[in-house]
Amino acid sequence: MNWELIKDILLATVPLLVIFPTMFALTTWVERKALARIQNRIGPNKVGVPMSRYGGKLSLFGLGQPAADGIKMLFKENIVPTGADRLFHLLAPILSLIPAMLVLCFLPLNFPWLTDEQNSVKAFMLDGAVIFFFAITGLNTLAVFMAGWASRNKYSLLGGMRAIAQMVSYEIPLVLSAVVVVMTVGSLNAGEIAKSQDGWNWFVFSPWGLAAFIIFFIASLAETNRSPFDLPEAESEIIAGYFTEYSGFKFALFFLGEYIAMFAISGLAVTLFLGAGDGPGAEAYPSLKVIWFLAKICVLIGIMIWLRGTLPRLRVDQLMSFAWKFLMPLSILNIFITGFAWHAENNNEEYGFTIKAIIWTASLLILYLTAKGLDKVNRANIKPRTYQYGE
Amino acid sequence: MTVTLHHYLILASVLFCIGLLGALSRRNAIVVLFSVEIMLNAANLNFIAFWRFGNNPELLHGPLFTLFTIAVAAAEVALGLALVIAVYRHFRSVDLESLNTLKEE
Amino acid sequence: MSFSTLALIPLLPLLAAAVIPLMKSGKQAAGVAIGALLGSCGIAIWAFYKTWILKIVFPPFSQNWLTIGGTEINFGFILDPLTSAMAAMVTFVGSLIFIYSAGYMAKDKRMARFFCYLSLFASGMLGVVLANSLILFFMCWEIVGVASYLLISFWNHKPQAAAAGKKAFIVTRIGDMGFLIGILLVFKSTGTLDFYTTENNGMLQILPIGTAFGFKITAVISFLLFVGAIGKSGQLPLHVWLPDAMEGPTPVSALIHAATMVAAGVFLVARTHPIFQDGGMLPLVAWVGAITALVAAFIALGQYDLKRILAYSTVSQLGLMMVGIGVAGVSVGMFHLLTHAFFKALLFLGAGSIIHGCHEEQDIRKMGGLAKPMPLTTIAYLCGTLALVAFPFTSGFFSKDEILAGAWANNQPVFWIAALASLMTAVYMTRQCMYVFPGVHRGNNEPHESQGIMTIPLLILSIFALGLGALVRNSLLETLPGFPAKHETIVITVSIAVALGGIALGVLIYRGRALGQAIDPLALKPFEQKFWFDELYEATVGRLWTLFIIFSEQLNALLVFIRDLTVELTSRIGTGFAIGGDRKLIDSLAFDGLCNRIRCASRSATRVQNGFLPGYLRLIALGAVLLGALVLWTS
Amino acid sequence: MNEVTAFWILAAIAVIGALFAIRKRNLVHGVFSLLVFFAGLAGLFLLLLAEFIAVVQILVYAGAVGILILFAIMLTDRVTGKDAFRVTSRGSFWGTIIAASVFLVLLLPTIQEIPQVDNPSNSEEIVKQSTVKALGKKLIHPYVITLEILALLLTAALIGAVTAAQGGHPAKKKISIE
Repeated sequence: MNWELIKDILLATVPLLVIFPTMFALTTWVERKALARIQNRIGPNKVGVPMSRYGGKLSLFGLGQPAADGIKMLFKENIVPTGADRLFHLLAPILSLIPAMLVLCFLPLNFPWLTDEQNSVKAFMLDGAVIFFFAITGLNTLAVFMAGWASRNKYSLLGGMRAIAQMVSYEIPLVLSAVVVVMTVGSLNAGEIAKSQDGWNWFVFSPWGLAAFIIFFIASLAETNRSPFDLPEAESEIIAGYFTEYSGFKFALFFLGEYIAMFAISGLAVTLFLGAGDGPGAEAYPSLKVIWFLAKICVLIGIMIWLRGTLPRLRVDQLMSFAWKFLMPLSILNIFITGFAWHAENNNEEYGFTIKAIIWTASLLILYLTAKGLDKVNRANIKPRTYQYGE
Repeated sequence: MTVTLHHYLILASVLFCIGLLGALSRRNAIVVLFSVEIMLNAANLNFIAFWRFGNNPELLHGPLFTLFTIAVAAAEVALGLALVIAVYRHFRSVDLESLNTLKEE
Repeated sequence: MSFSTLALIPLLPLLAAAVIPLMKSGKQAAGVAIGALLGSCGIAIWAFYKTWILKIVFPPFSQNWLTIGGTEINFGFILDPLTSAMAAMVTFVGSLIFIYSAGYMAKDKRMARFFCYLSLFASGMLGVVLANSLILFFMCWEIVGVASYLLISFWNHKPQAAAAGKKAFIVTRIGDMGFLIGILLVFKSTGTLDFYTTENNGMLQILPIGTAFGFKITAVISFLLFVGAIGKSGQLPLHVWLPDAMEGPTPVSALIHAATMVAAGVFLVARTHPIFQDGGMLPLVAWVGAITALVAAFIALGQYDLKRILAYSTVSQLGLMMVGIGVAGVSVGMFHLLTHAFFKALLFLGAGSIIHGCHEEQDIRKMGGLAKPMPLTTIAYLCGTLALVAFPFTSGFFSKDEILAGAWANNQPVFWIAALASLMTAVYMTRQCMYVFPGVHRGNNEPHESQGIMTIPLLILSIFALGLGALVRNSLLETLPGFPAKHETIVITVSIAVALGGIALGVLIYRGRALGQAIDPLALKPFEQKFWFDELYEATVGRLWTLFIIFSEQLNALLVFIRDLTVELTSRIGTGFAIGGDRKLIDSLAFDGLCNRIRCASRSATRVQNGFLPGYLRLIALGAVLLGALVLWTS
Repeated sequence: MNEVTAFWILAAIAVIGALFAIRKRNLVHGVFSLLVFFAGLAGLFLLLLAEFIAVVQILVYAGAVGILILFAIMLTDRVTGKDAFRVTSRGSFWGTIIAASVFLVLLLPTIQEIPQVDNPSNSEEIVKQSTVKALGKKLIHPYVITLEILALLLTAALIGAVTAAQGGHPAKKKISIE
């Protein structure tokens, strides 16, 4: 037995298992609170720490809500519909949680107590970490299908199919926008990608990086079924999509899996575009890197919550055509631009700032104009909605 | 005891024959299709095993060939399933026993 | 002249063929195809200039193409005088034909497709010409075959055209079979398929030693290669496809049957001439050529279809080329090939122009009097005719003269046959011209002259048809390998005599006749024995067939009688048995039982063909098992 | 916990997955067993130090092919076999016999002839050589034509699949939102 390795793995994974579920709990509270404020409500503010048997408690702005939710979920009855596939019904939430948890290992979190400075732990220093990330994330679709199919419910199946179509479609711009970073760094290794951005060389600070980041972020919203792309669980159309028939602990697992997936994909976005652990003071105090990393994830999650409170849901055809007719061409173009820019910058180093300025202006212009053009083309066929019986 | 090339070869032939068994004995065209996938994957295992235990690992023939095979297999599955669906449209069935129009009549 | 520049010659038309499907209109397609071929033509003429005028010797280009085990297969291009002359001819005549086609096909809806096929064809043919490796040669040869199939059956809504394409494809395939076996034999005995290489001298320098099937191996190889050439060049046993191929559009006829495809066979013999020489097969080549020349000339006399006459004429001239190679080496055969390409292309294009002008009428009995409405075409056509009949000092005269001289020196029977064929050539060409040009028009529609894009190539070609022979004779005979003979007086005398005599004969026979009115004026006239040969040629086969049918009918009657007898007898006996009370025995055992047994047997025989897909899969797997077991067992 | 144990576990996963895949009455169960088989095989690839191939295996097979087959199943009938319904084809006994004999034919030479390897490379060496970078360089330098042909093939297959599955001309009817 290789005790060193096991110790390393434990040191790397146990913190993940502590940090992210905690963040999940807090996030649910933050989300409810923030959405409530956006909608001019107050949100959860009652649940707190009870002080005595006969009333009187410390409410703490409702911070106890997640714990209460969790306890409620745990003790709710486990209902399996008649005619459902019992095995798959059970396996689906587990299968949805596993990939999300697994990919967390590949984030270059740089815990200070780990010796290796490039990555979280040597065992997870896969050469093709980024590809592995996408491969494992892709498994999520299977869990969704499993849940939808096993429930024996029309709405579930419909939601599951919607989710698969959406995830498969948005995976393409997601991967293509990540390719930009992989190309520039020349490695698929998450640690190396993180390291190459040290000292404020974040990829989001270049035009193509910015474009790729925006595409990536939009696609990751769709990948994690977040609003405005939450059609698979659109309650006004198909109840709750593929987890209509889930309750209790299984539902909690789905919920957890979804949020962990959000963290994971935000973590990947941070790794690829936002300089991973880089930030003020990170050079001097390497232990700050974890803090920065988590902080950036939190910011992204915050934006996601904000978007949920702001944007209405898309229609199915809009969703699809947005992925295939807008994001995909744009991300392919972005790859070409990156290639040209990289080539031009590396071959004309003597001109320094001038060439850089020209390339940046040109690529920004091209990307902006293409986005505009694609938008116009896509909207060409959209006419004002007419109502047969209205007016 | 160490794992040798033999282990992999025998494992691959077992997997291949399971796939073959599926292809030869099932009625559903889709099952036959994924039996064929099992066979292809068994062959891929052989490629990688020969590469790992072979003489010139630096040439990377095994992984490259497997990579190409996987891509071709993906194309094959896509086409195969499209054909199955086309057949289903036509016959309202994917049962290989009922698709007997090749019969000499 | 680098490898890549040389490779451009066939690649430009190939690229054009690839690009044309993207074109919107036929005009664009024609422009692309013509442009590409003109580009090739430029390069080819440049190459021609370098090899012939500057006399630079280029090393053969050869490159490894694929390696199977220890076997290396090369492909490459070669540039020697033979190649460059041929390439220049093909691209030049081809360009003119392309330009002509742009006019000829202008109204066809599928013009773009036509030019795509034409470009593909040109590219294949140029590959054949430039190939330095037998395998590349064969591949391009097959491309030529496919393209010719597509072109001949281009108007595939006509059943005859479709059938003709099929026929051309199948008949040439028979020859190709021999060719392929020959290639394999070459590879087995020399280990290389390159014609020339810089290091080990290539296939043509190291002639294989040994025997195969009890003959000298070079003899076998050259025979097999010659079979391929027979198929492609329409020599005697396999010439049947060529006249039928006239169903294709006329530019196709000009391209395939004048300048390029049929010349490929002759070119093959020329290219592998050393093997033929070593194997002692040249007399066979000469004899096959001579007989083909004669027979085809006779057949041509009895035809009424304008293009069909030219087709038989082509067969006949190809025979003469074979004679030339057989008796006097590459230079003489190639000389005739080159001159023939020009004047036959001219004739075909002229014929196309005539047909076009007569509103798609091909029957010469319904023509006549075309000299007045179509002056340019008439002049051009007459130029081509003069060259073809070897009128003194036209290009055909020079080349045919060399052939006859060589034949006189080496093989006198062949000489006389060739001379007779030449005479017939003159007669049938005169007959054709008499039918078409003088007198009054017998058709229904008013003939008109074709447009400039069609007549200009004709005029260019007629200049070449008249002048080329004198121009290139000396340099060609010096540069290409061969052994031209001394010109005896009798040869020149005979040669001039057959040409002038043939024309005179034709004029004498046909002048002042009511052509086209009589049902078959040829059969009634005093020179009918000439056509009697032709009729005999068909009548013998026909008679034999009739005889066979009569015999079969008799046999059939006999069999019917026997059947009736048997039935009668059987019914008698059967009735007897039935009455005898053992109906049960016969019905259940002998008859029904047998039937059932046969039914069972056939049912089990059809079980393999039962449309049961898993069963097919199992059979495949069973085959794999048996193969594996065989390998295990034998190793 | 060493290589041998890992091998046996993964081999068992792969074999059981494959067996279930071809034996399950319920097609969806079968597909998920197939995915288990793919995952087991990916593990074996990892064990053989072909890390990138393992990733690609998961990405392509588990991610793409699995979903594709699931879609095909949902588009055709007979998702779940009824108990009375026969899943094996007629005469599947002979199929079994043939498969077994193929196995024998494959097994015999493997047992008889032991291929000798001159100097099998140790694992560090192979890991050093089989990096993604090395693979990528190979794909760009000697195999770029193959790669491009493959890309063409995939495009053609995609178009072909769409055409075949569409079944003739797409519906002309235009759906308007009312």
